[in-house]
Amino acid sequence: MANCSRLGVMLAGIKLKNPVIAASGTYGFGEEYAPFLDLKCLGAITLKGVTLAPRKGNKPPRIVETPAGLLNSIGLENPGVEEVTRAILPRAAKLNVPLIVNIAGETVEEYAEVAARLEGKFGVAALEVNISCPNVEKGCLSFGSDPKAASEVILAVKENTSFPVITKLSPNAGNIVSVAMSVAEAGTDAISLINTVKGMSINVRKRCPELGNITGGLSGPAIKPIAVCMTWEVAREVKNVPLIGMGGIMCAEDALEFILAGASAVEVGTGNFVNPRVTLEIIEGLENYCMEQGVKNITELVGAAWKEG
Amino acid sequence: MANCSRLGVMLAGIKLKNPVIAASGTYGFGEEYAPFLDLKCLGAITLKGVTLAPRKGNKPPRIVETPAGLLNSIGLENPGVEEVTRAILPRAAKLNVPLIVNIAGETVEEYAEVAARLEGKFGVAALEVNISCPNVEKGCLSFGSDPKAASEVILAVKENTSFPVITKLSPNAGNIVSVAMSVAEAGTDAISLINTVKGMSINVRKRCPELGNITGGLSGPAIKPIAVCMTWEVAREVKNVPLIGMGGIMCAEDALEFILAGASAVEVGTGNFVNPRVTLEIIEGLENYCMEQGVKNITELVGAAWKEG
Amino acid sequence: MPVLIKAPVLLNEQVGPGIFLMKVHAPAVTAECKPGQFVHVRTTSERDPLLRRPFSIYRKEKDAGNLQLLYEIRGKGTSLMAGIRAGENLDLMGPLGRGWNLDRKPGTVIVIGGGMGTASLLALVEEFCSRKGFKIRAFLGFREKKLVIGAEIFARAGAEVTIATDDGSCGYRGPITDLLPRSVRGTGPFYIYACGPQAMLRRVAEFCELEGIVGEVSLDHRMACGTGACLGCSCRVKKKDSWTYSRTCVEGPVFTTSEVLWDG
Amino acid sequence: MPVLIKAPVLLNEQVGPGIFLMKVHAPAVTAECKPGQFVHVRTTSERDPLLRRPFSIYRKEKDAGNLQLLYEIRGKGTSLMAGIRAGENLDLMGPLGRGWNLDRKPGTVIVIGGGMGTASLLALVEEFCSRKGFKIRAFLGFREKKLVIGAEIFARAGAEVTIATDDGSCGYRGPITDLLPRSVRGTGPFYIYACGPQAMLRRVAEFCELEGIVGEVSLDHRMACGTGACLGCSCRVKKKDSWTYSRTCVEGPVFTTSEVLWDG
Ligand SMILES: Cc1cc2nc3c(=O)[nH]c(=O)nc-3n(C[C@H](O)[C@H](O)[C@H](O)COP(=O)(O)OP(=O)(O)OC[C@H]3O[C@@H](n4cnc5c(N)ncnc54)[C@H](O)[C@@H]3O)c2cc1C
Ligand SMILES: Cc1cc2nc3c(=O)[nH]c(=O)nc-3n(C[C@H](O)[C@H](O)[C@H](O)COP(=O)(O)OP(=O)(O)OC[C@H]3O[C@@H](n4cnc5c(N)ncnc54)[C@H](O)[C@@H]3O)c2cc1C
Ligand SMILES: Cc1cc2nc3c(=O)[nH]c(=O)nc-3n(C[C@H](O)[C@H](O)[C@H](O)COP(=O)(O)O)c2cc1C
Ligand SMILES: Cc1cc2nc3c(=O)[nH]c(=O)nc-3n(C[C@H](O)[C@H](O)[C@H](O)COP(=O)(O)O)c2cc1C
Ligand code: FES
Ligand code: FES
Repeated sequence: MANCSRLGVMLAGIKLKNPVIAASGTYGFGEEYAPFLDLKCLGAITLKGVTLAPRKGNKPPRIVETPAGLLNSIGLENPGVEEVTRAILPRAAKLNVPLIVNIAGETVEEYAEVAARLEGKFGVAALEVNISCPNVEKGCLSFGSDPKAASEVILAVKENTSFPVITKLSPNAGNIVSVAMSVAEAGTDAISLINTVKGMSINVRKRCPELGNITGGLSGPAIKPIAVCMTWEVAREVKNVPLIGMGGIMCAEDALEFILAGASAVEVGTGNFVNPRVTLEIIEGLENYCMEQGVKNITELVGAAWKEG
Repeated sequence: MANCSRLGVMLAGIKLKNPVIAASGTYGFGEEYAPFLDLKCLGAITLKGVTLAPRKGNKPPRIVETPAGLLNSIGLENPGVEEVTRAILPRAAKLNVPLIVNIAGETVEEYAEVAARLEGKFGVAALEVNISCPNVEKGCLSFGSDPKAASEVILAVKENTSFPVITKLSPNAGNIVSVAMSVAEAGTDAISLINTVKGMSINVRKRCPELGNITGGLSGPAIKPIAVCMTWEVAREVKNVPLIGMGGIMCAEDALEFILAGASAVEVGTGNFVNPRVTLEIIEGLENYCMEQGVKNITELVGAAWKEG
Repeated sequence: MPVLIKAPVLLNEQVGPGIFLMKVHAPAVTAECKPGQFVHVRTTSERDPLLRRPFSIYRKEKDAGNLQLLYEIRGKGTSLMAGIRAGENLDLMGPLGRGWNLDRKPGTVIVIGGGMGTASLLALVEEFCSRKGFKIRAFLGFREKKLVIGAEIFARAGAEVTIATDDGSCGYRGPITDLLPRSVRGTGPFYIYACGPQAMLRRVAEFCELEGIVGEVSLDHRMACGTGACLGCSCRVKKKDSWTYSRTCVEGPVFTTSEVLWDG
Repeated sequence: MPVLIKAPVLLNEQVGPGIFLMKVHAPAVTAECKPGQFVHVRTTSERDPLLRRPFSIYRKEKDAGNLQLLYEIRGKGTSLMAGIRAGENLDLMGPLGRGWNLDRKPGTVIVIGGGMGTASLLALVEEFCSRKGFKIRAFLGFREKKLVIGAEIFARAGAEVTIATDDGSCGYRGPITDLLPRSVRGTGPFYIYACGPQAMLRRVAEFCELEGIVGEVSLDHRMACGTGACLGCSCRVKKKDSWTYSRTCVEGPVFTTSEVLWDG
């Protein structure tokens, strides 16, 4: 990675070395992947979703493999914002990579309160507001499916933070474009998409659902075409807010699909499980692509599959 | 298949040898697969979607492979109901297998008219009303996303046919359960689900969409967890209408997932492309499963993953 | 009638850079197949890559009931194929599609192959060589010398072989189609068969139009079912005053130069 | 520190019905690993099956830097593994997880293995055999005689081996845990290590509770990341008066019999 300047991007006011970000819930609190790669090379790391109170998460089994995909029903297990700010953030800040804190809640007030508790914390580069988790009973996804509720959450969070706010959208919303337009109006600084797609798998020997929580969220390569499509749909309608695309990215070509569809950066989730060094390989691949194709800065490629040259 | 009686099912008033049906658009008008298997062994064959006027279909490329999936944008290419009733149905009727005619339209009147033209035609066992095709600009999916519009289509079709009516739902509807409840109320005799999931794939060398039509519909194993989940969701709410489940079925275990989730029968689409004999293998697999597990008739398994024993 | 079989692999070896020759025992296919037809191959029993891949019937050993495929590694499916060992089985369906028109009066047969397109032409050459009164000329184009494949085999079969490469490292430098005008002038009734990249086929079609003859080209389109059921492989062909979509897997892959519409 | 490597496969052969032994060269792993730890293996470079699969470190040849895995074909991933040939590479990460507690005063070490669970115990046996003052007894249970694997290897390593099979075709007929009460009475300070099906481990835990000792069990849960990042492998463990979820891949796979909650 001799000359990373081709990959440098500004996103919602944050300067990223490159547009490759580890996705929330798949990268723990950062340290877990330290043995396998130099985390400083990443554009940013998004931490596991944080809620106001600690959450135990859902009943196991919590994961099951599906064709080219993974169903999970973790259920936002996390030690709560108190513990995260006290013990975890200071450690994660030492990783020397921009941290995006993913937050969730069951009420508008909870989102606001979590944001307030994180305000000004060292190491934090942005908040990602998860209004799209399919694995918790209350809140979260119900905000992500309703443009009005979504915008209330974002307004409340914006009031309680000076960090840039990224809104994470759900593919399970009836109309993702209208939710996107609504949070854009509420002032979100960026939009990330997509969270997992609701799914279910059944154990035919035991005649019962594979997951303890019955349904879960589908991630991995299986959902890539769905995610690219939604990125393209939102990019064409929401022009003044940058997008972070994700869903099934496993290599540089996959990342480029999202960028060409209109994303300014990408997150990589399930791919890390399969190949812990996948983010680095993607960064190298993007660098090579730009070099070969004479692209001076990757920003030139954003939306290039549909925007007029 | 010594004793097929274990697999016999009644569905919307049609008697099927077994619950395994070839899915619309993947089995042509039936004959195409005749060299590879004895079509009479199938539960039924659903023919390619038929519209009032002939349709040329969408611009190529019309297909592209995705991880464990297939994106297509055929766009309902078909010779029109006139030609289908004149030349194709009489030939297909000779296959000696129940035929389900899949119909589509751009207006309520068109659906009604196609149904009327098919009324009483020899060989037809049922109509499957496609309100879920993501690949045509007008009509179709717009009916499938709106409970009220969906019910209007079904009422109009029911008025013009004496055949049992199966309504085919879209996963792209914001709320598939409410569409299902609405068409149940309108008197549909069965519900089939799911049609393809909207998706997109981008050629990163050419920096353009892979499909001539830009977006397409995702089918195959990739979507199975999504389809199983929707089958389960609809089955729990719509108790008086039988379901036909589909989406990524490649083997007997896959078919059983849908049945255990609440489907009385299944359709197999993309799987035929990969293995032309897949339907037979599924029938044999279901038979063996029933035998091993002491299931007298497969109907016992419908919804068994969640219904009280 | 095409069949679906698991054919024992007798041989699968590299014969050029990234190019492999596979021989399978498939008497049910060789008994039926015609030059220009193809087989549809499943490259894995897993779910990814999902679809079958089409390959021309390169050669048939009719007596032995063996079928040869010549293929190039292009992506996931062909990589997996290259890993198949002799003794394993190849899951294939075929023969599929409409092959080359063989109903010809004696004359000159001109085959034009570009890259792997040559794989579709050898069986055709062997067919005409076995008949009386045919002169066969093969024009084969490749990117560079080390990718030249089959030249001797075409020659041994009885064709007069001319080679071109893009970089001039072997034979003529430039598109093989450059050589057509001088080479076919005044040789009497001749028939043109071409298989290769779209741009080459288009030039062949233009040449045929100039010469006032109807040649044949074999098209390479993505396929799902391979049997005419999905309408995924459609290409535009002329029909009366208008046009229609035609299925490459059933009405093709061989089309006449006069029916193909090159613009869409 | 675990590493991510492509380890050259030296050997991959069938050693029982559907059971394979694979030896790979992985000095960076053998230098670090402890009995009871595991490696996380990628079984294909395609997208399906997607996730890595965890396998116990069966044996390490420390000087040669070689690692042995003993595995059974259970589904897609292990089928693909069985097809890997010597000379190819195995994509693996490890060593991962918390291994067996080795910090013990001389006494009797009792290892209890069920089926493939034995794969987690051999390295442990070899470790204690290399120390002074330990007596090692191995209780190994299998479904039937032809699935009995490793008995001689455990014996050769220095363990006194007792076998049980479900159908009585070899050794005692019934669950191996039946033999524990008589066998361990009055032999002084003893340590229990068990790996196998959940039902067996549960019985071992009950036995430990009766005896008033704390044994160790290695749990088999589905895993995604294998490194503690996804929280997918959580299992319930006691914590003060209540309980908490613990990650099998980091806090385990080895847990004490007193901490595991068997009901959820
Ligand atoms: C009638 C016909 C005959 C052919 N004969 C030969 C032959 O004899 N030798 C040979 O080397 N090649 C032949 N091809 C091309 C061959 O099918 C492709 O190279 C092969 O499918 C690539 O598969 P892959 O998985 O390695 O590549 P992929 O990774 O899938 O993709 C590489 C490229 O191949 C194309 N491709 C992928 N799937 C298909 C498909 N189902 N059908 C067509 N193209 C596809 C894609 O557009 C892509 O650009 C033939 C194609 C057709 C249509
Ligand atoms: C710490 C640990 C050590 C293990 N050591 C060994 C060993 O030494 N030898 C051995 O033969 N087996 C071992 N196993 C079990 C082994 O991981 C599974 O047999 C293997 O993952 C099955 O993969 P498959 O693709 O062949 O089967 P699949 O087709 O995926 O499924 C077969 C069964 O395996 C289970 N399974 C699938 N994926 C995983 C996963 N990622 N993690 C755990 N279970 C899974 C599923 O629940 C399923 O019921 C170990 C498991 C763990 C957790
Ligand atoms: C195990 C797991 C846990 C996840 N947890 C969270 C979470 O806490 N918050 C969140 O916003 N998204 C979460 N996600 C969603 C991912 O961040 C991402 O949106 C999704 O997995 C699609 O990307 P991928 O296909 O690259 O994994 C989780 C995903 C997985 C697989
Ligand atoms: C090439 C192709 C064409 C299709 N055409 C139709 C159609 O005409 N009418 C329809 O209702 N569904 C159509 N479908 C959808 C299938 O019937 C089915 O709902 C979907 O593919 C999911 O099932 P599968 O994963 O088994 O393919 C088509 C699907 C494919 C792949
Ligand atoms: S590939 Fe299906 S119709 Fe040609
Ligand atoms: S497998 Fe991911 S935390 Fe254990």
